[in-house]
Amino acid sequence: MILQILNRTLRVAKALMTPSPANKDVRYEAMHNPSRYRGEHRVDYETCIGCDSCNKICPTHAITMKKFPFKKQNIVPEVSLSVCIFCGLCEDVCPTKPEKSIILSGGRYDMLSGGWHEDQNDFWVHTDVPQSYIDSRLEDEEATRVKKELATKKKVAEAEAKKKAEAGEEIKKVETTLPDFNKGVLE
Amino acid sequence: MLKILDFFDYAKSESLWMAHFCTGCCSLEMAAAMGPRYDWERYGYLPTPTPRQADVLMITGLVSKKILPALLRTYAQMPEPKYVVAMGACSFDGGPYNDSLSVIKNPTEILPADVFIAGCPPKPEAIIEGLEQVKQKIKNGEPSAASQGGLWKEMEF
Amino acid sequence: MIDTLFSAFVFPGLLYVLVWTVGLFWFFRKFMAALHKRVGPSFNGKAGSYQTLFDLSKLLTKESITPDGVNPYLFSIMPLLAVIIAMLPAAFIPWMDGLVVVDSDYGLLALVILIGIEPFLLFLTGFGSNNKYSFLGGVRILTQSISMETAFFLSALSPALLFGTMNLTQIVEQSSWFSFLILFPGLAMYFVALLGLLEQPPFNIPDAEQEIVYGFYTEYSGTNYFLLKLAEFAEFMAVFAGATALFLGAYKGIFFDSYFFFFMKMLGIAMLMMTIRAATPRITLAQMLSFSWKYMVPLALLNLAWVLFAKSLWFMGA
Amino acid sequence: MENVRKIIENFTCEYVENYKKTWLKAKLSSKDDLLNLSEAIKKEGLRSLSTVSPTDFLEDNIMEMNYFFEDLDTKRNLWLKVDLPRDKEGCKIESLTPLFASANWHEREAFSMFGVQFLNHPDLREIIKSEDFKGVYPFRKDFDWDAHEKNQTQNIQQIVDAFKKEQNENEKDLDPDSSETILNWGPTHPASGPIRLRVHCDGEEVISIDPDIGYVWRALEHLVTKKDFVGAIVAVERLCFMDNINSMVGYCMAVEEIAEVEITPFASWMRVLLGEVARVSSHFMGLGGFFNNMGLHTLGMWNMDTREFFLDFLESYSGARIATASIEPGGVRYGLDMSMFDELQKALDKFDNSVGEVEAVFVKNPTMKLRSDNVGILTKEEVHEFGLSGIVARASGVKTDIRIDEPYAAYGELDLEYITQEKGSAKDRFMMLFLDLKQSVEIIKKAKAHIEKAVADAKMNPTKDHMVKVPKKLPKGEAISRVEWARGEVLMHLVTEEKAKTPYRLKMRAPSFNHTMMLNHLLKGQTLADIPLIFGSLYICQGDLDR
Repeated sequence: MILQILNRTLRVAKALMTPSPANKDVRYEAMHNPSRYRGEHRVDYETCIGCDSCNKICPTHAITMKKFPFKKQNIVPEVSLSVCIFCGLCEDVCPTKPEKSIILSGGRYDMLSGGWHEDQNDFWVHTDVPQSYIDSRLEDEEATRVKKELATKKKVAEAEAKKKAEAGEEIKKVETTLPDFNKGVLE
Repeated sequence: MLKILDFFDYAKSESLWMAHFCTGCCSLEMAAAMGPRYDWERYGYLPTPTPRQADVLMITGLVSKKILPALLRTYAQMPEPKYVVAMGACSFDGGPYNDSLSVIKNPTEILPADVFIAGCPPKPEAIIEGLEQVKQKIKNGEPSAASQGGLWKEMEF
Repeated sequence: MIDTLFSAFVFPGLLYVLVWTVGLFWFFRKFMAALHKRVGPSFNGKAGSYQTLFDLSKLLTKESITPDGVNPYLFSIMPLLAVIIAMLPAAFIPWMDGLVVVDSDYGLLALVILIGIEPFLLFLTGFGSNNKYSFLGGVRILTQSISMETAFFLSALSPALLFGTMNLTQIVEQSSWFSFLILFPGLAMYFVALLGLLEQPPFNIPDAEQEIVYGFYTEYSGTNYFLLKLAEFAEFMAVFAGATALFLGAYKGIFFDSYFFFFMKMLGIAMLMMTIRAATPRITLAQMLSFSWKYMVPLALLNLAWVLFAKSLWFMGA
Repeated sequence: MENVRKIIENFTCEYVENYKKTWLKAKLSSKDDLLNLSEAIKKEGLRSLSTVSPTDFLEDNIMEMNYFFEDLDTKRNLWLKVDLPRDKEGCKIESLTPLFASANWHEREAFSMFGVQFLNHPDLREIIKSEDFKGVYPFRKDFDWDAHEKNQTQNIQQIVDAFKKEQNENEKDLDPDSSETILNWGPTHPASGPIRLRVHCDGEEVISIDPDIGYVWRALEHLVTKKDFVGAIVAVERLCFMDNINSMVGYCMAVEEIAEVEITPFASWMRVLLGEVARVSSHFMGLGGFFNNMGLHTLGMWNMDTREFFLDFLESYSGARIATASIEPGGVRYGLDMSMFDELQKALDKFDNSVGEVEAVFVKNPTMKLRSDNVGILTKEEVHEFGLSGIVARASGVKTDIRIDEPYAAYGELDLEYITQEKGSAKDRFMMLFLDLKQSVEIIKKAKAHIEKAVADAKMNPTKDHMVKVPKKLPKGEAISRVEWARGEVLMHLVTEEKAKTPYRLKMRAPSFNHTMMLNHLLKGQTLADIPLIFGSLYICQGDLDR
C-alpha cells in the first residue's frame, strides 16, 4: 500500500519533465487561431441588400437595422456586442454572394467595454457609412429616378403623339425640365 | 514614504484574487483560463475559496433571480477595495435568456462592473485581457464602479 | 548588543523568516504549477518571483473585516500570536556551525512544543470566528493535532534518545551517515506526522476547501489573513528546519559544511511534500484517526525501541 | 411488448399504437385508471418512470399529461397520455410517487410549473422556481409574463425577503440543547456550484439533506417557445455547456421527425463525431471534478490540457469553443474542411499519449480507492426505482445506453458494447466515467475513419452534404427523442401546432434531476466529508438540473 502510494507520487513528478502548454503571452496573442472563430462582426454596407433576414433570425435581438435616407437597400444591420451571443446564425442566413455582408468568422475575440450599464448600452458594431457614400447613393437614386421620369414622360409623350398623329393633329415637342437635384431629397 | 505607498498600490494591482463563485455557464471558460494552457496564475490571479480574501468578484454570465441575493451578499462580504468583472451577454441583459423571466435583465445596473467582457462565453484570452484592464484601472487609482453607484446600494440583501 | 539585535531582526530572526516565508510561498506555487503542467507566477519579476511579495503586501493593506458577533480580541490577537509562536523555533535551530541564537540544553523540547502548540491557536481562531464552517474546521484541527502530535513527539525524540542529548547543536554535531540510517524510520515517521500537523494532503482535513470551505481561515481577511498565512509558512519553515536539524545533519555537507546544504535539505523536504500533495487525495477524519492511532503511534513506539536497540548495539560500545 | 399491450387494452383507451421500435403509445380515456394501470405495468417490468410532462392546450381547455415509463432491462417503453381539465380546481390527478420513487421531483416540477395537483404526493412543495412565482404557474399558456415583469423590483424584494426569512428561521425547529445544526452548502460553496444543499447535521454526521435547486433556472422549456425552430438551438444547447452537442442532436431529431425529413449519412456521421467530441470534453471535466472534490487538482489540470485539443477541433469546425451551436434541424450546420481532421488527429494523439499516465497515477490511486470504494453505493434495484441513467446506472451494472438501445444518428452502424461496473459505489462511477471516455475516443476514431473513407470513395461530399432543407413552418405533431447525453438519458418531448414557426411545448428530461434526487438517499448517515465526493461522483451539472 505504502509502496503503491510512493509509486503514484513519483509518477506525478514526471509532469516536471513535460513543458507547459502555456507558452504564449495570451494578453497579446491567441493560443489557437481558427479561421472560423466567431468574433466581432464586420458589416459590408456596400453589398448589403437590406433584406432584414439577419435581424429576423437573431435569437437574442442583438441586431437593429440602421436606416438611410435613400429608398432601396436602405437598411444595414448594426450589432450590439453586449447582447450578441456570437451564434453566427446571421452570417448563415445572409443571402449575398459570393461574400456575405455580415461576417463573424475570423473576427476579434477581445471585446471589452466599461462595466457600467450605460457603457454596455452603447457597445456596438456601428456601421459607419461615410457621408460621401450616402451622397453618391442619393445621387444615383436621384439620377435613376430622373431617368425613369424622363422615360415615362417620353413614353407618355410618344403615346400622346401617336394618338395625336393618329388623330391627324400636329406633333408638338414635349419640353422637359430637370428638377433641382439637392432639394427636398434629404428630408 | 511616498515610494512605499506607491509600492503597496502597485502590489494591489498586480495581485488579483477572485472569489470562487459561479453564477452561470461562463465559469466553464473561467476554469479553462485557470487550466494549463492559459494559466492565469502567470499574471497573478488566484482563486480563493471564500469571498473574505478576494479582490475581484466575477459575474460569470447568467444571474438568475434566485441567486441575486447571494451574489450581492458575496460582494458585501469582500473586503475593500473590491472590483467586479462582468462577462458574457447574460450579465448585460440576460443574453440568450433575455426572453425568460427567471433571470435578472440588468445585473450590471444593480451591481456595476469595472469591465465587461463580451462573448457567450468569452474566450479565456479575453477573460485574461479583461482582468488586465482591471489591473490598469487600479494602477490609475480609479475607484471601483460598484462603490460609486448602482442599485445594489438601495437594495436589501 | 548589536549581535543580539542582528540575530533578532535580521539573520535567524524576523527578516530572515519573512524572506523565507515569501520565498517558500513562491516556491510552493511554482512547484505545484509545474506538477499541474502549468507555469505558475511568471510575469512579475524573474519567473514571477515578486508575485508572492505583492500578494502578501496587498493582504497587508486590505480591509480587515471583523464579522458580527465575534469576540474582536480573540479574533485579532490569535493570528498575531500564531505568527510569533511560529517564528520562535528559528531561534533554537543551529543554522550554521556555531550559529544558534539560543543554545539551550532543551532545544529539542522547545522546538517540539512550539510547533505543537500552533494548532491550538488555530483552533481558537476557528472557535472565535462565529461561523459554523470555521468552528468545524477548528474542531477538526484539534482532533487531528491531538492524534498526530503524539506520533510527532515520539518520532522527534528518537535522535535525542540516540545521541543522549536534547541540545540541537550537539545532535547535529554527533550526526553522521550511519546515524542517518538508524534514524531513517524515525524521519519517515516524523515526515508523515508533519503532514498531519501542517494540514497538508492527504491530511488537509481542517481546511478542506470542498468540505468546510476554508476551515478556520473562512472569516479572516486582510491583515489578519496575512498574519495567518505568514504563520502557516513560518511554521512550514520551522518544521522543515527541525527535520533537517534532527535527522539530516543540518548544515553538514558532503565536502564542506555550509548553510547551502541546510537550504537544499529543507527544499528537498518541501518538494517531497508538494509531490505528495499533487498525487494524493484527501482522506476522511475517521480514516486519519484510525491511521494515526492504529499505525502511527505504535510504529513510533517501535521506532524508539529500534533506536534503543541500535544504540546499545553500536553506539554504546563505541 | 405484447404483454404490455394486453395490460393496457384491459383499460378503456382512446388509442394504443406502436411508436418507433421500442415504444408503445397509448391514451387513457379516464384519469381514474392511471393508478391501476401503472401498478399493473410496474409488475410487468416497466419499473422506472422517466418523466412527467404536462402539455397545456389552452384552446381545448385540457391539460394533457404525458407519462414516460421505461424498462431498462428489456428496453420496452410506454408513452402514456391522459387528459385533465385545465382549470385550477379540476387539475388534479393521483400521484405516482408511492409506486415510482422517481416520480417525486418530476411531479413537484409539474406542480410548480403547471399547477397540476398530485393527490397523495408525500411532499408536494414547489421546486426550482424562485419566490416571486409562488402560487402562480409560469408555464401555463395563459400566464402573463409581461405583467409579471412590470413588477420586477417588487419581485426581487420578495425573493430577498424570503431569503432573509429563511436565514432567520433556518434553525428554528432544532432543539437548542442538542448539537444538531443546519449547514447551508452553497450556493457560494467552493464544491457546490449554484445549488444549495441544506445539510442537517450533527457534528460531522449527516442526518438529512434537502437540496434547494433553481439557482440557474432559465425557464429554457418556456424560452424555446419564443424562438423559431432554428433559433431554439441556442436555448437547447445551453442545457449544459459541457456537452452541448448531444442535447442539440436530441432536439433536432424531434424536429426532423415532425417535419418528416431524413438527414444525409454524412450529417449523421458528423453528429456522432461531434457528439462524441463533446462527450469527451465533458467527461474530462467530470473526471477532474471527482478528484477536485477530494482536494486534488492535478487530474483536473492534466485533463484540461488534453481537453483543450478537443475544443480546438470544435472551434475550428464551428467557430466557438463550447457554445458551438453547430447542429441544426436538417443536419449539421457547417460543411467539413478535411484539413480539420488533422486537428482532431492531434487531439487523439495527445489523448493516447497522456491516458496511460492518468490511468497509472489516478485511476489506480490507492488513496482514492480507500476513500471511495464503499461510499455511495447504488444497487441495481435503486437504479430501476429512481430511473437513473447513463454513467450512474451503468456503474451499478444496469445495461442501459441509448446509443445501443435506440440507435440514433449513425450509432446503429457502429458495434457498441455495454460497458458496466458491478458494485455501484463512487469509485465504480469514476471508473465508469473513465471507461466511457475511452470508448468515446474509440468511437471518434471509427467515425473519423468512416468519414475519411467515404469521402475518399466520393460517397460523401463534405462541403455540400451537411444540410437538408427543413421547412420553416412545421405541421401539427408530436415527437419524442432520446439521446445518450454525457450524464445520461435526455428525453425531448416536442409538441407543435399547425403551421407553427415556434415549438408549442418542449419538455427536456435531464438526467441530473434524477441524480440529485438521490443525494438525500445516499448521504443519510454518512459524514460531511462524503458530501462532495458523492456529489462529484454523481456527475451533476446545475445547468440541466434547473433548465
